[in-house]
Amino acid sequence: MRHGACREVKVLEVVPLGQSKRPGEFFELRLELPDWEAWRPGQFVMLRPLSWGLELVWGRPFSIASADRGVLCVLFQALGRGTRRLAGLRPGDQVLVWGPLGNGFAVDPGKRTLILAGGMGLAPFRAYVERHPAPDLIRLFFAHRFPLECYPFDYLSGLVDAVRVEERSPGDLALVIDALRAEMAAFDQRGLILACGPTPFLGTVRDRALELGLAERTQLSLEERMACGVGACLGCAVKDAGGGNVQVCSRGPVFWAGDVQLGRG
Amino acid sequence: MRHGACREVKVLEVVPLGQSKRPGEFFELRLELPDWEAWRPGQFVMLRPLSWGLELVWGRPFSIASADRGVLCVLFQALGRGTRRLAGLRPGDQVLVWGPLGNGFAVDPGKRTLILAGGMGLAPFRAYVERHPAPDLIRLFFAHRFPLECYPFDYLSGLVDAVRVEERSPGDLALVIDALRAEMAAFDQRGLILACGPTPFLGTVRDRALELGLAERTQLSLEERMACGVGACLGCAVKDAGGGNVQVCSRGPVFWAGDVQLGRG
Amino acid sequence: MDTSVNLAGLRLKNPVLTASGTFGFGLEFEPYGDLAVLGGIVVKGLSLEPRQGNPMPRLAETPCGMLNSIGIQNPGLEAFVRDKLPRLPWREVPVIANLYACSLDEFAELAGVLSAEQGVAALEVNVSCPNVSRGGAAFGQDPAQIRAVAEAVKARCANKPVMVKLSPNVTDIAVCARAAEDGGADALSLINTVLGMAVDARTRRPRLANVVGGLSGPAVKPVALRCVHQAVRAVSIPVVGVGGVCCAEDVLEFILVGAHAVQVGTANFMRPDAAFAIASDLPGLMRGLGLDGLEGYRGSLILPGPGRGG
Amino acid sequence: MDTSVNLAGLRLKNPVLTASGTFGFGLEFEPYGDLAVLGGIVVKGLSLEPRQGNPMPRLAETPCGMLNSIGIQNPGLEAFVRDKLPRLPWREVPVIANLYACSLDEFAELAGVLSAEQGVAALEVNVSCPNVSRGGAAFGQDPAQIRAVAEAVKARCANKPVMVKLSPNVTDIAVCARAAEDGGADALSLINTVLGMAVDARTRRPRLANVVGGLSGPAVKPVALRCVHQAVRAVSIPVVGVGGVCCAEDVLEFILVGAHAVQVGTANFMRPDAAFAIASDLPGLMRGLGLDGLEGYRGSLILPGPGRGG
Ligand SMILES: Cc1cc2nc3c(=O)[nH]c(=O)nc-3n(C[C@H](O)[C@H](O)[C@H](O)COP(=O)(O)OP(=O)(O)OC[C@H]3O[C@@H](n4cnc5c(N)ncnc54)[C@H](O)[C@@H]3O)c2cc1C
Ligand SMILES: Cc1cc2nc3c(=O)[nH]c(=O)nc-3n(C[C@H](O)[C@H](O)[C@H](O)COP(=O)(O)OP(=O)(O)OC[C@H]3O[C@@H](n4cnc5c(N)ncnc54)[C@H](O)[C@@H]3O)c2cc1C
Ligand SMILES: Cc1cc2nc3c(=O)[nH]c(=O)nc-3n(C[C@H](O)[C@H](O)[C@H](O)COP(=O)(O)O)c2cc1C
Ligand SMILES: Cc1cc2nc3c(=O)[nH]c(=O)nc-3n(C[C@H](O)[C@H](O)[C@H](O)COP(=O)(O)O)c2cc1C
Ligand code: FES
Ligand code: FES
Repeated sequence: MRHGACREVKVLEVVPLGQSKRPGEFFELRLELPDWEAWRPGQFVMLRPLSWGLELVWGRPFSIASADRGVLCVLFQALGRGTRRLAGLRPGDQVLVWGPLGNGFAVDPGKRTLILAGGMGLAPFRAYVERHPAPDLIRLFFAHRFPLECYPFDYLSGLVDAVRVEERSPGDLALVIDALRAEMAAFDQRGLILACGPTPFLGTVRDRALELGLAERTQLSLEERMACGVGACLGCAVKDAGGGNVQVCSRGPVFWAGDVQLGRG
Repeated sequence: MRHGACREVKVLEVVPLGQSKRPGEFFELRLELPDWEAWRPGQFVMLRPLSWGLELVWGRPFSIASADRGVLCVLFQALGRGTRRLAGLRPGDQVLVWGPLGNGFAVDPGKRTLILAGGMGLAPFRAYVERHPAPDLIRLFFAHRFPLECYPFDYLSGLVDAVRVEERSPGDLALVIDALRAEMAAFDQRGLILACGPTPFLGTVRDRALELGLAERTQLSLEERMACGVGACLGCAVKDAGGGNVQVCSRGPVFWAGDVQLGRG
Repeated sequence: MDTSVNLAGLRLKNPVLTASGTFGFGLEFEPYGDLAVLGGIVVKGLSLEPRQGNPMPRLAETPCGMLNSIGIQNPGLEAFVRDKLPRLPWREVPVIANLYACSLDEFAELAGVLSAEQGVAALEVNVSCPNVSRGGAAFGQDPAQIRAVAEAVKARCANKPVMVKLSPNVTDIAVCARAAEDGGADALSLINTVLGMAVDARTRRPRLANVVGGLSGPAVKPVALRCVHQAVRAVSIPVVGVGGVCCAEDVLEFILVGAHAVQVGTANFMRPDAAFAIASDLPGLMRGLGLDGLEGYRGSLILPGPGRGG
Repeated sequence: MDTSVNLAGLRLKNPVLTASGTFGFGLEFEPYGDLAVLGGIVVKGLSLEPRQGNPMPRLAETPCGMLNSIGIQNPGLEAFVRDKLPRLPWREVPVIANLYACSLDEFAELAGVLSAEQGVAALEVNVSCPNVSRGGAAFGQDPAQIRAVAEAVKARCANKPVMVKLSPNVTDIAVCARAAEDGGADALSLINTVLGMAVDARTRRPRLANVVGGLSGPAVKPVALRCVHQAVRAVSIPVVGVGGVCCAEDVLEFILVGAHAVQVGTANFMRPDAAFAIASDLPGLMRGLGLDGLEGYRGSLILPGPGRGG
């Protein structure tokens, strides 16, 4: 992929999701697919619309939700300066895309796979499920705070064995944690556990994996603030097991649960 | 107009002009008209699209080309960072407008009026002619470098006695200057002469007006780089007759030919 | 919602002042808002005699900012007192005069006249004349000079607060802040503009006739926040934050690092109602953050423990 | 089109270098362009021992810029020489090592090892360790220290050019530039980042765990141009311009004020092919301006006559 990984592509469509419930917050962004040679679910892209000019200097990282038949899709939640502007893109607008970046999730076609997704952490699993050779071996556990329409859950629950827990109030958090822990305990010890979601969610998964001796079968996809996405700025560091810094963008975003420490410091 | 002069309005339309000849360069921008109480031809507005965010910190000054029936029109040439982005606006985009600013041209309905316009300097005269109580007393002299389709000349020549000179090559400049000087010499000494155009064009008008003793009947509309448009930043100063600084935005942009010096220093 | 602030004895209804040179004499902005809603108005820099300022061009736009080399064009002390001050609503909104001079005597004279004016609530002293100290370093970059100016002004203005406005173009802003405090300043304001330059690669000319100029606007807000952070730790007098303030959240950022008030500068050019909008947005934002006043919030920045430094 | 430059004896095919800390060890950018089209690669700052750098978060985005407090995280001298350098195409593109240390001895040791490496074409010395001079002022802010570092490095690196990288956070950059020249520097590079800060009004926390950090990007280009302008007038060694370079026109702006070359920093984050694009756009832009080389253009800024000054 030398000389081939940074491309200006056109916006095909910005599709609002769950508008009746959370207006202006969740979107599917459909872009022309760059001329990628290969990619893996769990990898991500950096997006930077040309209209950002010089004001927002960094691209923004998004998981690849699908990359197929000429279309690259990401799913996003408009939260800050950058994502709010992404939501305002219109067909034909130019977006700089660099990627696919990072390592992606492990695939073990012959074994059961448990997916644990929190909120927008579901995005990379759309690609994972679509690309998996044996989706009937996948179980999906999904925890969410916003209405289901905001996420691709209904679509995925048609493809795999799926269960969900909604966190309607802060008090529900304990329920989510209990359910998560139960899922992991009930899980086939020889399969894979793949998790993506907010850092506290991943912390629970990691702790439980260590408890159950599953750290070597459990992968976590981490999020950190990113400037370059390619391993150069050293802004996205997390601590590895030995306390050294590793870049989430180039050494992750997917790590085996025993190989990273979560929480800062 | 207290508390009333800075408004967010919507773009109605961005109409390209003379596209076959100069693609992407000349435009008519049609905006919702703010709730102005009154305005005069020769006044201008500052425009700043909200999409500029924090990157371009100043509004851009444009002559009012018309302000009627709920529509504010400006005509512009896309030259630099700001005007190129104006050309990319789409219906519904929000633009901050402050104005009407400055003083406007004199009107003497009973006398002959000679308009001298160079290039986009024609823009304020669209408003002037439309609003004039006796357009049959107006003569318009227009010098231009780009194709006629780029300017509202054909429209205006249907309303007033109009003549034009095209500067196709740098060598034509002498012709333009001669024609300009001849127009002024032939002009009714008791009327008004109103000029707007590039600074060298205005310099020629000013010199000729002084030569012919017409400085007190000749007005020049000046252009300077502007940050505030309201007389506060002191960035748009020109020298008055006594060598003192006056702000083009708040004391002009229209000056009697004897009251200002042109050229910098 | 209590947005009021006590700035060295001066009661402000809110912490939103306008920055000198960016709000004219206030009157230019009357069409765009009610001057009385502002915390205060700092007027254009005043010198004893009228000044024409620097040659044109003296403005350039830069990414998220601008350069200016206006050079304190102003009508002079007398014209201000005669023509401008009487027209300002100084009974409803504190008017702060900004002083510019190139010698201690001139500063003292300006201070004497202005502090005697009923309509002037406080003085702000701009110590950045580039040619007062023969030795080379500009006025505002030499702590001894800063102290001397503060003393000279304070000696002629016992009755009203004197605020010294500091330049960020120094190795150590804390030293400058202490020098002003030692000289008797009642408050500090910072930052003035950051020295910068822009050129045109095509014409091969500087974009400012004066070659260098002062950078301001959102681009410099991080520099201003850092300087305020360092200054509030160095002195015990109140500090006013200046640099890139564009919205109510920016106001709170400066107050969080310890400022008593802020000044809105370049944002007034981004939209002429900026200062009014910022003042009127502030209470709502404070409510959103669960604040009922600024006293407890000021300086409440949570710094990491010592274990996390360096 | 001749874009070549002689930088203190080092032959560059064009004036577009990458800035230390923004281009990793070069290898990270191989998917985005051909490293050999660059004028040179300045690699991430190197210390004798591996360093973890500062705690997270250590990046914040600001208007037209960013703050970083990475704190020179790097694998150390040995790992660089063993793992990185051999993989770089140093025969085709000059690789410049960036040195970071907190004592003269450490600097000398780094210089000794690196200058002996065939793959290292020149050294760049980063003099901004905040805790070397016990007196208080940081390293890069004290002219005597700058001179001493230049001397210490030059004493161990007679065979290759030594470039001293200056901090803009000083009262007088010309004094620092002369100090480096007096210490034997073969070239200067400037600017390093501008000290800044950002806070979150909601969480009441600094956006960087280290509280303050270095501002870079388009926001600081005016400051960088001004510093380069002042430095080229103060010294006779070549100067490399750094700060906010985002396009080929920016390159020419720095050369116009007198720089021999530039470094592209934050722009590499705006798009990973930025440095390659800038290098490849340059000849076309030069042609458009009627230039056939950079020699005659360098420093050709037309300054206003003395009558027009301040
Ligand atoms: C590998 C990876 C994959 C991601 N995939 C998705 C996805 O598929 N869908 C989705 O909605 N979001 C995803 N995110 C998070 C997304 O990148 C952030 O929400 C986004 O960058 C916020 O930008 P902003 O300008 O709107 O927010 P601001 O708060 O204005 O951003 C300021 C800076 O902080 C950074 N930042 C803020 N929040 C986050 C965050 N949660 N994670 C990382 N950086 C952050 C931004 O990148 C930006 O540089 C992913 C993050 C990473 C690291
Ligand atoms: C009172 C007045 C009325 C004007 N009316 C019109 C009009 O009706 N139609 C039209 O096409 N143009 C008009 N102009 C000129 C127009 O404002 C500039 O072309 C425009 O500001 C250029 O902005 P830019 O960002 O594209 O150019 P850039 O070169 O990127 O601008 C950089 C800065 O320089 C300033 N600048 C550049 N060129 C000029 C100029 N010629 N005059 C003043 N400032 C300039 C810009 O405002 C900007 O702040 C008018 C100018 C003034 C002062
Ligand atoms: C056009 C202009 C003129 C200025 N004139 C003065 C002045 O006369 N006196 C002064 O102390 N500061 C002056 N300043 C500096 C501002 O008051 C303020 O310190 C600086 O612009 C930073 O704030 P900002 O980023 O909000 O603009 C001027 C700034 C600008 C942009
Ligand atoms: C993330 C980051 C890391 C940096 N690390 C170093 C470094 O290790 N050594 C150094 O001398 N400069 C370092 N710098 C400074 C840059 O080399 C450069 O001087 C500065 O960013 C200004 O240039 P720019 O505006 O083009 O980014 C770093 C800058 C950034 C943004
Ligand atoms: S984002 Fe730059 S190293 Fe990971
Ligand atoms: S543009 Fe500010 S004074 Fe005229």
